[in-house]
Amino acid sequence: MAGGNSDIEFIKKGKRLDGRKPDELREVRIEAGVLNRADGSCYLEWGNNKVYAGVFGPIECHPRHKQQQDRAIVQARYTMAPFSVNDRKRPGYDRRSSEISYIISQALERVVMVEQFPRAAIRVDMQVVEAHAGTRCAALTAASVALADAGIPMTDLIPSCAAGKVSDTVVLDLNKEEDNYGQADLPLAIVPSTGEVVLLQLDGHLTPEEFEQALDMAYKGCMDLYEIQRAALANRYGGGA
Amino acid sequence: MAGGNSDIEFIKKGKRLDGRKPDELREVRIEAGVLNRADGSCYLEWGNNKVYAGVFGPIECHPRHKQQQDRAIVQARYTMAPFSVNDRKRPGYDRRSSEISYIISQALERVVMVEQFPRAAIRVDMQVVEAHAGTRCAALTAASVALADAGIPMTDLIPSCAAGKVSDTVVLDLNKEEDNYGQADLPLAIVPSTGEVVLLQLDGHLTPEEFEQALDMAYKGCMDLYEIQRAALANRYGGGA
Amino acid sequence: MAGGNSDIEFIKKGKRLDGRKPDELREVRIEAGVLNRADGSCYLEWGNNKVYAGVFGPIECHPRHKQQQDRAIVQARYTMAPFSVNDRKRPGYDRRSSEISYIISQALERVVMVEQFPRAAIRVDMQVVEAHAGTRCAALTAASVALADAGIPMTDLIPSCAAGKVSDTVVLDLNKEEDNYGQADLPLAIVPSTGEVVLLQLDGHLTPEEFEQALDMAYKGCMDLYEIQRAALANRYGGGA
Amino acid sequence: MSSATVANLMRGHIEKLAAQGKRTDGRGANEFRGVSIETGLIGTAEGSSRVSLGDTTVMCGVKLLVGTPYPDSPGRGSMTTTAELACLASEQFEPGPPREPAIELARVVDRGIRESQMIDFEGLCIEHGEKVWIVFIDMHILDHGGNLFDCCTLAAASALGNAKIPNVQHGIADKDVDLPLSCWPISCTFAKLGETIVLDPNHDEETVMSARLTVAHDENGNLRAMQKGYSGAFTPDEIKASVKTARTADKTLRKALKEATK
Amino acid sequence: MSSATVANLMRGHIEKLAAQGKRTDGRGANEFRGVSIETGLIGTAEGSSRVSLGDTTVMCGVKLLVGTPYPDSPGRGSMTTTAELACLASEQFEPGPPREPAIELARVVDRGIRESQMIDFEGLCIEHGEKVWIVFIDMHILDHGGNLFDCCTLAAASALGNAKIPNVQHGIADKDVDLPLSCWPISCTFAKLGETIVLDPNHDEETVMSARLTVAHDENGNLRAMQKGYSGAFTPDEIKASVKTARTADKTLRKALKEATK
Amino acid sequence: MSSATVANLMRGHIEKLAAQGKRTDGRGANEFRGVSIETGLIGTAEGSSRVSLGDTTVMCGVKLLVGTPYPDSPGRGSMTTTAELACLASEQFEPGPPREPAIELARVVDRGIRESQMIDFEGLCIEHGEKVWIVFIDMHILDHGGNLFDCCTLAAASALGNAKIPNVQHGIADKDVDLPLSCWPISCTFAKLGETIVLDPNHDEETVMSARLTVAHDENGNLRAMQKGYSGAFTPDEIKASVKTARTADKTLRKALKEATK
Repeated sequence: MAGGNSDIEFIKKGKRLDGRKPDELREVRIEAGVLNRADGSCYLEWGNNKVYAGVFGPIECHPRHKQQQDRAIVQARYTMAPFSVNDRKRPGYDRRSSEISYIISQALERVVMVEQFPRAAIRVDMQVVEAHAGTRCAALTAASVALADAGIPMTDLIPSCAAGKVSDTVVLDLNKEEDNYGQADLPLAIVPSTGEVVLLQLDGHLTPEEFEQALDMAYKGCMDLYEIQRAALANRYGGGA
Repeated sequence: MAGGNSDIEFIKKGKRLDGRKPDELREVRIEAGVLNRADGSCYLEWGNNKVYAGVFGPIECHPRHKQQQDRAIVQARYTMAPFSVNDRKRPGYDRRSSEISYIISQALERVVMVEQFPRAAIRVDMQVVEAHAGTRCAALTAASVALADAGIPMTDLIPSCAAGKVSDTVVLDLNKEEDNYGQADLPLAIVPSTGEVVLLQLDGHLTPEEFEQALDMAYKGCMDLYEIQRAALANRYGGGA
Repeated sequence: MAGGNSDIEFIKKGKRLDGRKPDELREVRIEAGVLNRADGSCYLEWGNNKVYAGVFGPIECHPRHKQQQDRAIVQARYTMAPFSVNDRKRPGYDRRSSEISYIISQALERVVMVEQFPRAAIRVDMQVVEAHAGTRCAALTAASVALADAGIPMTDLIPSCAAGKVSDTVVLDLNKEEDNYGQADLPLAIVPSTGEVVLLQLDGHLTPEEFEQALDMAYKGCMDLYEIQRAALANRYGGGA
Repeated sequence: MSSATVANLMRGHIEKLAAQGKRTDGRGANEFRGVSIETGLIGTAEGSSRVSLGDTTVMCGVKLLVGTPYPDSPGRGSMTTTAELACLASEQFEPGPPREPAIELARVVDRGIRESQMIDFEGLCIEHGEKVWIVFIDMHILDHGGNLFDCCTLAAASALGNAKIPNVQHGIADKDVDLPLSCWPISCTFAKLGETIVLDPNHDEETVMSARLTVAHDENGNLRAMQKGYSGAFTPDEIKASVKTARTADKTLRKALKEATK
Repeated sequence: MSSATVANLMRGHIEKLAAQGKRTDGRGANEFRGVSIETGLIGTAEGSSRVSLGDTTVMCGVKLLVGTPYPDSPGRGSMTTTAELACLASEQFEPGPPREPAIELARVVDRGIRESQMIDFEGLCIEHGEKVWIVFIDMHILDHGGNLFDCCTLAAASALGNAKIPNVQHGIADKDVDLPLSCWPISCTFAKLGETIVLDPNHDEETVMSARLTVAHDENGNLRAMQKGYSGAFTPDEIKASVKTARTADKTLRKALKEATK
Repeated sequence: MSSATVANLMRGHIEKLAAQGKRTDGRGANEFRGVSIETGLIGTAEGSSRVSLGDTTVMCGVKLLVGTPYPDSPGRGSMTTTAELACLASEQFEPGPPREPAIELARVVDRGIRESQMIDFEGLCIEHGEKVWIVFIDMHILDHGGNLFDCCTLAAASALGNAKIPNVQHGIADKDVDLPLSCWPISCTFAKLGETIVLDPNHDEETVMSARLTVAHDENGNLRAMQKGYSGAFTPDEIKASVKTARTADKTLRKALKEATK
């Protein structure tokens, strides 16, 4: 969000510069069970975003003082590879990764049945190997598939998707250019079975009407992703999509 | 102490540039019990210096290997806010803060009845929000008031004050300009009831005679501060100044 | 190893620039028991290299999670003083020191009778105070003498020495200039009594024949060092060299 | 009683009250605690504020230093935001580098200011491609009585409103001027207590809340930033309702801000 | 059974098999597991590869950035190598700064490329003393199934072979060209299991091996790098024999590398 | 016996001796242990020393590098001081970044040199505003037998006295010259053992001392630096008496320093 100062016209004849309609997701491909060592894993491509998620757990909780007597904790960790962006990112954990890991951990604790594993940890590692806007949503979407693949008891999956605003129009799932020069970005994550919102952020500028429109659009995007998540698991474990 | 190379004439007609006499303190104002969350607290203005001190304790000692079987430890921590100096200070703990915290902890352990709380920690946090020379003395002076406000058993308060040398004259309580261009600085802290010195440093250049004069002057300054400390506590807890 | 691009002729009439023959060590001097505080210690000069090694142990293993139930661990730590090289080295532990410490620890665990001290640590600290090529070999050679001086039960000492290649000739124990402009460096460490290799690295470029020649030459260099190690211990504890 | 038992009793009590439209401190569900703003207290800062919201107190200092612009925005100043959860503010705050809650707090306040375009960064250019003003916003939490997000946003806005560009000191112009500000974001934070949602949670309410929602509007009633926290959840309708509530509830704070920065 | 007991049983089983010339996965002593190399998968990298060796998988990205040369080599580019043991690759990998095994891995791969003169650093000079290309080789371990050294060396070589110098993007020339590469090092890692030595240890074999030996040759059969690891030992004859074995055993990998980078 | 019991017995013994004017190593109360100074041992340093005081040994290296001056002192060189409590010097020293005792030690030595104006920093200017000499003083503790402060100050002074400015190597002048030094601070450290004060505490005495006082004079008998440590206390009269004692007690060290640097 550089603040919409750009003169780029992002919508022409009802189509976006990459040919999508305003409420259309980029292409998403999800594959479960792609890693050998992790208890559960997922590879996700979303437009040009590429993310691996891997799960270990329940395991012993380190450091000890983070243990909860009555439940497990979810330790999610979002990392971007140095080569995942045009200007090489320095290796290691920065403030942005720390915040994203924190809110993804909280979102996942909503659906993981943490009370079944007192004092344990469930480790969810997300590696972004190529990044083109929307990686926090991509990582969280991959994370719950990897948790399911690991057989961790959950009440539901969590799909995540953003809506945004470009050229004064509310659109779904900003791409890299729209994100750089857009006017607002609203990442969302839901629990489809209950309709609950477990992750929500907003940067930018939205009128009250635009906000409601964006929230509804992102919600619908999450429901579409939910189908793709379920198909990926069905594809791995049989039972048809 | 840039080493007294300055040509500034710091004393004119027996008065310093800010109008004080050589053995006069800057104005000091102490208020106890200014924070809601801390067990005890203090706000201190000393000239333009502004310091908050807050105490929690006795509490469990972290990390465990620092616990003492037969007594509590005092964990004092001196921090300067980034905006407390003209050139913004980088946030975080530097080597200077580390040394000051260390010697303040040792000074406070002299008066806190640490043997009453085996294995515990008493945490004293000092936040300098505006700094104009003499902040270690200001922080330590505020610290013992906050400890008393927290009801921590102590044998006495600790007032702290520096003497120094400018234009070849021994003076009390250097201000910022005197500190930058002065010839010596001697911070002192005492236990008034026993007359003991618990903190003493010297940077600069003093003849044997000047040293004794400076030590005596700083000692007297500490005794003056002691009255202000006691008045602040009396003001909070009744009993009149 | 800048890769042998240099036009320097390192061997003239069968002699190297510092007057040594191809298979000749720089002068080595070893003294055991040079420090008061350490349980065992050693000072080693090797050409212009200067290294101190000191041993404490067996002691309690920190951090706890590194303890082994059935044996001691050897915690070797290789450090270079800031003033040990021409361009001052920043104080602290860098990646190179970390790797060298790791492989030296592993080599020493081969000869220390670790199973005699379950859960303990044996700390070996090596301080390079002047560095002129070959310091990892010098440090390891000093380390086992310090361990013996500390009375730690061992199956043997470990001498360590490198062979290398300059001007297309295999030579023993590269000096600083040979190391900077040479074609290969092969540090080696052995257990003399069994003939086992416990440390081996190679950087550079060697034909199969050169490699076997270098390995044999370094092995012979280690055996020469072994005599110097033993003489140093005999010199300290009597019994004659 | 174990501390877990105490927490559960407190949770039961607070949630029961909330369901009846009541709160432990007597406020209504959508009422802010008392607010006080002082500005210009710190002589070494270009702008400063001390803001209390109930028994939460935050001190904020704004420093302006001359620096070089980023290569990709040669005509714009820049800014950096930090939050220090000082140990004296809460028994829970530990010394050491900032942890996740402090990082989240600083980043949310930062985004609220940055993405709302509160500061006109082009107005902070001194010499294109060479010299710009860098704005440092450093927040020191002095007393953690709940709802740090709203108190920090208000402290940052007040300190920015109080700040002068030190042209004279740096020999850039012969007068110090106000920072170029174009928008005033105010955040409202809601807590979910059982099935009820309340504004401006106090310390005890934060201990038992299941979810947190922060909503920042500008003075025109447009949204500028949001952040949902904790592992509980809101329905979309609850979120829409909270956004509507925030649009009017921020009036008290906005009035205090206006008075403090006039 | 305690995990120590399990480890000892596994050790006995694997060592006994090895003494009979057999392995748990049916391979011969000097046989590599199946290898697969994909290149050019990452659009944001100048070169990239994903390499699997048995059930070990490594992703490597090469970035090329313009920087200033070191004062003592004004006409040469430079390089930096990192290895990230991502937590998803193994239960044993912990978050945090790289530890000794990750540092050793990155440094051995780095030296293998640097000392073998694989990259012609003089060909990376743009403007003598002013501007050179800096090569960043970043390896992400995605699946740790044993023998990271050989898999990483292969991944780095593949990604370098895949890399293009982004002249166009930086306005340096009107065509992107291949990196100037002059040598192709391939490493072969041996594990000592009891008294037996095997090539390309899998995860279980690494758990029980007493010593490790990595040997890198170039395409002419000359040695370019070696590294011995772990607290076990090899005799000089074992080392000489392993070096000879490596000289022919690397053919499979070399063929796969050639196909992937042609 | 527990180590606390041992410590208490040792404390009783040492304090009783001290009250009788005796010490465990037979010295008088105000007597230094034997001192030895060697200089110029390290070829890679511009100046170096190895100093022993009793069974304490410190090695100090001085490096001189060309750098840019600080903006607020364009005509002056600068200096940096570090102290490394090497693990081999004491079982109590742990690896890792410097902790409070090492920081205090380095800072006190640094201030002693800096504030005494020992080094003429204006003499370290090469080109006003552009190039100055930066003096790095790095102290390596090799053996901790008590009283690191005095041994380190002596080691730093000896290494500075031994240092040559490497003009030739840097092409700045055709001769290497001595560092411009104008004052020779020597520190004397006192320990309080029970009610008695002794000079130059050894390792056992430091284990039981309640307070520490370091006093540095120049060669004219003027004070240049002081530091009180530990949680015990001194009366003002004890401090004045110790300062007087220091003024004559430092003669042994001063003589050794003069010989080592002549």
